Amino acid sequence: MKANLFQLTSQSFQAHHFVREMENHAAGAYTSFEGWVRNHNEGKDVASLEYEAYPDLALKEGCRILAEALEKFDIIDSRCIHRTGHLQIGEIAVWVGTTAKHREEAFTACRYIIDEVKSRVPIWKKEHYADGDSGWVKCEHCASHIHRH
Amino acid sequence: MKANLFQLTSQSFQAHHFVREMENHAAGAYTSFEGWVRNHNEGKDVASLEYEAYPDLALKEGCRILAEALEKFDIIDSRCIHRTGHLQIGEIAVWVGTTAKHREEAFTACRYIIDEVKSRVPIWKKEHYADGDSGWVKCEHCASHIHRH
Amino acid sequence: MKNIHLQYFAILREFRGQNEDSWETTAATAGDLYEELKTEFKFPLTQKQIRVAINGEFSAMDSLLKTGDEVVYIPPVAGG
Amino acid sequence: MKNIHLQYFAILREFRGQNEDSWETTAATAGDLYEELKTEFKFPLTQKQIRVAINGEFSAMDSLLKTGDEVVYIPPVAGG
Repeated sequence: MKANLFQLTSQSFQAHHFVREMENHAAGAYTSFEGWVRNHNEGKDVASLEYEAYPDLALKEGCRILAEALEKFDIIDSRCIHRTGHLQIGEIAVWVGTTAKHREEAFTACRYIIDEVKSRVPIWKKEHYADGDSGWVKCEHCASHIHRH
Repeated sequence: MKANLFQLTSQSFQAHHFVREMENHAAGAYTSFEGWVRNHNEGKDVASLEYEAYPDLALKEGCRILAEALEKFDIIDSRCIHRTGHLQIGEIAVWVGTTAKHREEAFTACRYIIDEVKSRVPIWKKEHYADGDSGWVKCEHCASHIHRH
Repeated sequence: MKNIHLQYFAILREFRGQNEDSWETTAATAGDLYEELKTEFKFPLTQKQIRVAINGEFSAMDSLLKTGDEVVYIPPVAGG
Repeated sequence: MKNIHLQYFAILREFRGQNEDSWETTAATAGDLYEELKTEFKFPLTQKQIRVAINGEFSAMDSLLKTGDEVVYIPPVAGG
């Protein structure tokens, strides 16, 4: 029933369409996080990014994280949308939105969700560098092998 | 030169117009807070709100808070817009946006800014209750006097 | 006698019944002037509950006033 | 002999050179099967660096496999 609160999308999106769905007259605080594609990472110039997901498990795990946040914190609602596919610099890679009566809980829940999403949801990021090189993030020591392919 | 980063507005607004102005290819994290007008507060049904500002000093103090955030935290940009006048339930009373390379600093700065804005900027909130009563927030013990006027 | 320009906001505006005053006073400090106005208009806030701005900047309650000063007494704020 | 359906993602997909396999194996556990595939396709990750999902749920590496299981080895994730 909460299955659509965590979504994967292969389309570029803006967050405000999703914020409107969270409108609730009991909510006094809305907090959001957006991950934007940066033009550099760890000293390298990044040209673009690719996100690959294992969709079935990513949706399940994402929904579990949102359900945990609802249970742990006094929030009203929380949602998350994660991009897949090829992203250009400046595009939104992930959006998390939380609403609550009060800001303290909205902030804490929003932070919890993005931290958990980044560490638990089966989504992988490949950086394409300006110099033509590329690499899977969090898999640095495999980098020397990647180039054979 | 940073004078327009903290704004007061008497017009209803959506945050995404302002987010666009913060676009920056070095930013990997955007965090926002929005204060929404709730339909209740401390057990009372709220029908609408009024915000009154001392504009000169509110703008100065708001800009000082944003400058402090830039100095204290490793962020790229931060902005804040505060409504004045009569607001209906669900409207945005205040928006804070911060961008940074990394989410940790974006979250911390965003939280710092809204906390400081709420406690330092000369803006006052009058709640109009469903029962026809009204009162200035943070001025509860004066409430018995207000009704004479 | 000095002439002070006063602006009123929020609950103090409501008690005063207007937005501003051009006020003749012998009060030495911002705090003294507040006591004078508090008595005159029955302001419901004590000096400890408020702050004062003089000429657009937060100032101490024991700041000395001079003719032409713009003074604003600031009730507890509640933005956001 | 059991038949296992494998899906590959990210770096493991690249090393395998395709998205999935229907794989005949005598491996008892998910961990045993990973070692078999690692040798075959020169996967650059050790068992300690990955997780495994069986039939759409995270599972232990020592889970026993049976014919028809859907197995996915999960390299270090990096969403957001």
